[in-house]
Amino acid sequence: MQEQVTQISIEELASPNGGDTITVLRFAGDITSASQPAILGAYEGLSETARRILLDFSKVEYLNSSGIALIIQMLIAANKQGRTIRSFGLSPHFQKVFTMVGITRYTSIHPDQAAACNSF
Amino acid sequence: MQEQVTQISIEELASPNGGDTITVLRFAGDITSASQPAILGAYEGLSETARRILLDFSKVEYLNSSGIALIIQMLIAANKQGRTIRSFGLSPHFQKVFTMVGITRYTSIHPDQAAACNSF
Amino acid sequence: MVLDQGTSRNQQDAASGQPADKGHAGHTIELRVPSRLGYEKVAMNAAASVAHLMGFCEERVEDLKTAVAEACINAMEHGNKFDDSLTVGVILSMGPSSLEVKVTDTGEGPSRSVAEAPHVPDIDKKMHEQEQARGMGMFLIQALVDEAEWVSTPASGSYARMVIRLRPDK
Amino acid sequence: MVLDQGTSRNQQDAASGQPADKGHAGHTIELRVPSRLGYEKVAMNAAASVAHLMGFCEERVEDLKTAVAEACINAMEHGNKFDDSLTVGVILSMGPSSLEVKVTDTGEGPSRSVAEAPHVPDIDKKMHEQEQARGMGMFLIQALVDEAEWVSTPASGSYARMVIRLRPDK
Ligand SMILES: Nc1ncnc2c1ncn2[C@@H]1O[C@H](COP(=O)(O)OP(=O)(O)O)[C@@H](O)[C@H]1O
Ligand SMILES: Nc1ncnc2c1ncn2[C@@H]1O[C@H](COP(=O)(O)OP(=O)(O)O)[C@@H](O)[C@H]1O
Repeated sequence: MQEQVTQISIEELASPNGGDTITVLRFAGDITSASQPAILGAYEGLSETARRILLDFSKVEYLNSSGIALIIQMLIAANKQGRTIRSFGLSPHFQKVFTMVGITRYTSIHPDQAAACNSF
Repeated sequence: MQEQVTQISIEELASPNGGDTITVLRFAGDITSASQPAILGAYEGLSETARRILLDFSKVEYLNSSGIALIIQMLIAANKQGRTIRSFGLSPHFQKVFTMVGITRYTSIHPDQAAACNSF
Repeated sequence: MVLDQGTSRNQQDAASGQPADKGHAGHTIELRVPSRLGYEKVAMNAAASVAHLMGFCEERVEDLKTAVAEACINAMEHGNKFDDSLTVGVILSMGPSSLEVKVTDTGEGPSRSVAEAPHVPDIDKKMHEQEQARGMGMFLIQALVDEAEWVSTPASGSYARMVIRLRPDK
Repeated sequence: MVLDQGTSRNQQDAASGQPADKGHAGHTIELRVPSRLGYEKVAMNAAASVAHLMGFCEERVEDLKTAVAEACINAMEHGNKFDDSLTVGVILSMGPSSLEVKVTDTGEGPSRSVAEAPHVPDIDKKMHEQEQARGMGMFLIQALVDEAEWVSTPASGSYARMVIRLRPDK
């Protein structure tokens, strides 16, 4: 019963407008305090040259405030490193929650991957 | 709070192979003992000329043994009236349950509407 | 480049300070619902949540959902006579590789003969109206779970007990 | 030809013999889960099932799910110190047009000042590490439900109480 709380896959995309490549972190499953090693570990493992990071929440089933705190920790690190983080795939409910908490000031939320890629 | 337990819509389709028209009963929501007036009422309201009846379960969210008993009552009536009933849209779980109970001997189960229509 | 990462619940959960997961074994979740049709869905969904947490596959979760719903309906109808001041209890007990669900009511339970050999529906008899259309609940419960029994507990009532097991091959 | 039919739960339910539905008002559903992260999802889903039964729209159900999950996590962590022999209780009380959820623990509850004015997260402070990244649970609860309060019940523990209301315009 080795339950996988969070699954993360990482994908490299060419930029639609010719700039830096885009590194997509696709989350699946739950994002909770138990996701800390997976999420922060995946972030820390990214190539130093990655400048544009895209978070794909479309497969996330459950997200709580401890999970949001992990996203904030990632945004803090990205901010220090001069990286840009964009997000897509959030349900209307979690778009509202992200807005309430103010995270949307540090990662803009887009309806889908194409729109998010174009926003860099 | 007038909760609608079962929604039923009725649709008339031309037969793909030129025979009698096909009357589709599309169920949505729950099929339970509370569905009796809706389901048996809808069945009794069908035109007397309807010979081929198709049950669409694809929008059913919850089905219990009292609901299955209602389907059996419909099959009994159809049997007496010389009508043929086919079904589609059942989840793998309820395909198994229908088979366990033996209903599949009186209404064949099809993967989708096209296959079900072709089976008449 | 696609690379998969994951965190197992056995890792130290540094963010919350909660000790590493030792599995769900030994944990119990209890639910009480009024004896009123509809609330069996709350019990059914709670059982499904627990089975999901334990890592049961979708197919087994669906089996359990139907079994729990049917047991609750029987407890409400036959056990508690739809008296909605009487509650139906649902006790979900997690073992190392199995989930046991007890559904309790305040009645006497099915008769011994029915409890020992639930009626197997005969679709031909039903179609010829030699048997009532309903009467499939206990059969479905028994057919869908790995273990099912009906126990009368004279002082307090009766319960249906169901077990589903995690299979190493599933 | 498309015609819509439906059965309202106010009709006599002849198949089951259960009297016509008089609504859910006055009914209570109770759940107890161990103080262990993960089980808040069982409580969250039970609350969602009840809210669905009562006819709440998807948006309000989502609001309630987050609020209930956060209250359970706080009860497990701050109230019961993650001692999984202590349970968190969830009491779902249905009114004629509202659902009240109490989440109980065995602790003392948040301090009076925190209970009366939960901390509002400041994202700029968080980004500049002048405030910890976490600490948003009570804020979210209060922002998402129609009524929220934290009550200390010295002999037994404490509870968070949340209410969502059915709106005629929704
Ligand atoms: N919890 C219970 N308490 C008392 N009697 C029960 C209980 N569950 C089942 N029974 C008895 O067993 C019979 C068969 O149950 P079941 O197979 O579920 O079909 P149905 O409920 O449709 O009759 C019931 O009619 C009832 O007499
Ligand atoms: N059920 C509770 N029992 C005791 N203290 C609580 C409870 N819920 C909240 N608190 C207190 O209120 C604080 C703020 O809670 P919250 O906003 O949910 O953020 P967090 O749990 O991340 O600290 C907690 O740190 C804790 O001190």
